[in-house]
Amino acid sequence: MTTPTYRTDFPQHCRTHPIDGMTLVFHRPSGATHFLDSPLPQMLALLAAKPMDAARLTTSLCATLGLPEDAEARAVVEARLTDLAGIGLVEVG
Amino acid sequence: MRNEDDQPEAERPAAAAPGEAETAQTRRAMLRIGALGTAAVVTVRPGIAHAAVSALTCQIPVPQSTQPNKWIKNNGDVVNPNTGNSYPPPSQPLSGEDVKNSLKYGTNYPGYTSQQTNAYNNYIKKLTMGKQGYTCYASLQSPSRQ
Amino acid sequence: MHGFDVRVGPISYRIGSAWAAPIAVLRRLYAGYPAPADGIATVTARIGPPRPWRRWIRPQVAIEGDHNLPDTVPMAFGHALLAIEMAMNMQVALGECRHLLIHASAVERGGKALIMPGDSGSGKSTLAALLAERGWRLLADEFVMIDLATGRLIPFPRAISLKNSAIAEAEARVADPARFGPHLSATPKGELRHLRPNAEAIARMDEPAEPALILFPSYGFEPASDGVSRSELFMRLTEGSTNYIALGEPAFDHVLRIVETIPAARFAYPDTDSGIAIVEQFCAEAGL
Amino acid sequence: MKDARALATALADPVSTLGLAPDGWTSLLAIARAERLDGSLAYRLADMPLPAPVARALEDARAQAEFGRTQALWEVEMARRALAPLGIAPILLKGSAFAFAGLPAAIGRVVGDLDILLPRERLDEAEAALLAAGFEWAKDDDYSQAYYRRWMHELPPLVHRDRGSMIDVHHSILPLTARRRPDAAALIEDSVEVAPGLRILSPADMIVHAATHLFADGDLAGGLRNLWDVDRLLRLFAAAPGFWARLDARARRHQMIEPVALALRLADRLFATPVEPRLAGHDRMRDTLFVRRLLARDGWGRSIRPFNRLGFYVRSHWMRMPPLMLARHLWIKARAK
Repeated sequence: MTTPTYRTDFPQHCRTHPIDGMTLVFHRPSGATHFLDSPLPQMLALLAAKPMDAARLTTSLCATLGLPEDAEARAVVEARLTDLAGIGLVEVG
Repeated sequence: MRNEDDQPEAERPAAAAPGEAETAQTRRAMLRIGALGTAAVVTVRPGIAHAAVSALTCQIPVPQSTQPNKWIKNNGDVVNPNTGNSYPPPSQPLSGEDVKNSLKYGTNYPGYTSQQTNAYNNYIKKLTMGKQGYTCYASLQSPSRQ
Repeated sequence: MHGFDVRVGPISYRIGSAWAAPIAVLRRLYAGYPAPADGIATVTARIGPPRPWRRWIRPQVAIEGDHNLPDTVPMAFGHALLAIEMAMNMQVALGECRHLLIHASAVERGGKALIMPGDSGSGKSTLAALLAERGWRLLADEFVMIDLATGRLIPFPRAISLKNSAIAEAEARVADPARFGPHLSATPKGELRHLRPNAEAIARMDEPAEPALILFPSYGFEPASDGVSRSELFMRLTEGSTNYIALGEPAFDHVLRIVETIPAARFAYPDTDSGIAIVEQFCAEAGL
Repeated sequence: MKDARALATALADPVSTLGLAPDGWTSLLAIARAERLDGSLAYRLADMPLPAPVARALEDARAQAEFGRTQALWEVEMARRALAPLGIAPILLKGSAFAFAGLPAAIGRVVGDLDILLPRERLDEAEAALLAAGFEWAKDDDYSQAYYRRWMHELPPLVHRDRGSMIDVHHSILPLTARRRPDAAALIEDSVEVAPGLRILSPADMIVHAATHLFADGDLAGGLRNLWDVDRLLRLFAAAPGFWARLDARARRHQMIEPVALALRLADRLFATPVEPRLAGHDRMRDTLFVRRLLARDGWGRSIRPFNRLGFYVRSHWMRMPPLMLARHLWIKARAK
């Protein structure tokens, strides 16, 4: 089974607003309001540009943030992808 | 809302050498140790009508009334009687007032030991929507949700 | 069923009780309030026996109405007035979907409103009640309503519920004893007494005000004050609201506008007098 | 206002509300809210000349219904996302189906839980996927788990950990213990795709399913709202040629001819729904018992006619399970009180 690809249409169907270094989001389809702390906005931007699997997203995220790519970074990306899928801002497959 | 100072000791970043301050800052951003504590996503949850019905007049049955003759383990799980480190449940549902005080100030439930109180509170913290007592528990917390 | 219709701000209640006595007390407490417009109450709140026999045998009082909550416990008959208040609150908390609800008290001076959010025990009701005896106009105790068309605060001046030590403080400052409800003891909230807002608050209940300052009071600590970040203010206002999510994007817009434009702070105070002094100082700085 | 008849009349014939006295309006609103039909009523009276307080209250009810619709559609989407990777296309039932397919029955309707129907052999995979997606058992005690899996037509209800929403996963539309045996495979086979990965029942099956509520859930809680669904659906579907014949055939196929006939008669009596007389059959004495139960609500919104209600409550369990089980079930529920 190939590793799942994640994609998003963020920020469509959303109202976003920067506040205290975070991104405040009103998501119209769910009617929910979320605070997104980094690295979520950066992850969403990368996925909006090109759907990717977790490995490739980790690579481009670490490149964007100027961070060494390691197992811990991969774990954080995987965990945050689950969070984003949970609130419906990211879709699997 | 969790802020910096009451963050659990384990997650506090190690003091970075001055030269790496910048990377530490980005690493901190990466590991999202931000104003919202460790949660990268915080979703606004509706305040269950605590204003309408004072939390203090509601009650929380431990465990669900559909779970007769079960005991409560110290981590809050509902188990069969006499399971290792578990306790018989309280004979009466716990009042909102007692639960609020116990969660806030650590007071024991009247007539029960601190181990029993701790087990019951762990059970209560695992309550989710739809479970008996959830509305009462939710209204005890909001708005200062820990 | 014994009934009483009354309008409190935008809410036109039909209140019912299986017993006559609680309704008689409620009529006295809400003396001077208008009847529903066109004689049509659109919100039903009621108390009744949880079981038929509980009407006579060791009577108990269940909190009911258009909207109900599963976990509520029947109350003692002696606390029927408190049960009615909670039934009235529940219909607003679960039924109101025209104005954004903020769990707070509020007073007005010069057209500008001071909003004091806080859960029970923070002292927001006591401060509002006492400020209302010093020239401020009471707008709300428990539910502040924001008009989603204009962003202005719509008054909802229901009777203030004073608890424990606050009762004596209010009794010392309010001249007219008729404005007080009966003294309820050993209620789930401790000692309790209701105070009817003064005639001015009732007469001007349809006069909105402009939100200008938000203060989070904390009763019982040494005097201290601190800023509140915009993100925390957004969280505190929305999590404390029972209808923020149901009102959708307009509610998001208004809370965002509030946190971006209205100054907010929190302060601790050991007693009511120092609390009022701190509030007056904040208000002076904010131009209220 | 002695019972909910005024609500039924107002829904069926909005003009009838023009003569309502002030306290008549108050009672109508209280009854509509208690029966969770305030949204439907609000849309039915939308362009009537109304007193200002009523107009505002109904405007609010429409806004509330709109919010409910958004939530319902989001739950459908999240369930689709959880099940699509397994190649499972759930069949949406009741409110979620009406809302997603844009049927008139959806207008103003409060949508409660999300109900879906799956082939029985896909149940375990679906259960695992929903648990992975953050759903948890609402009733996780051994008795309920065993009871649902063995006797019921659905999994025990699942509640989402964060959203608090509830989903009921069915593999048939009547409990296994019920004497009548609907043909689940036929329901699935005749279902209609309304979007990639999402299906709804065929029109005739939708009516049969709505009628099962009158029969299977026996205690008729929410019965008036359910019957209003039947009225709205029939007025739409009956326009299609041959519909009544198809409904007759499907009702027989699912051994549901009497409940469907009963639903038609009750809809006719309460909402003057145009129905096929041969299918509805002649009125029966006990129809009146159903009508009294469906209208058992007073002007304060209180449920009334306790003995009538108790009769239907016992009947609902009797329908579901053989006597011995009923006694044990009621005993456990009583002890748990």
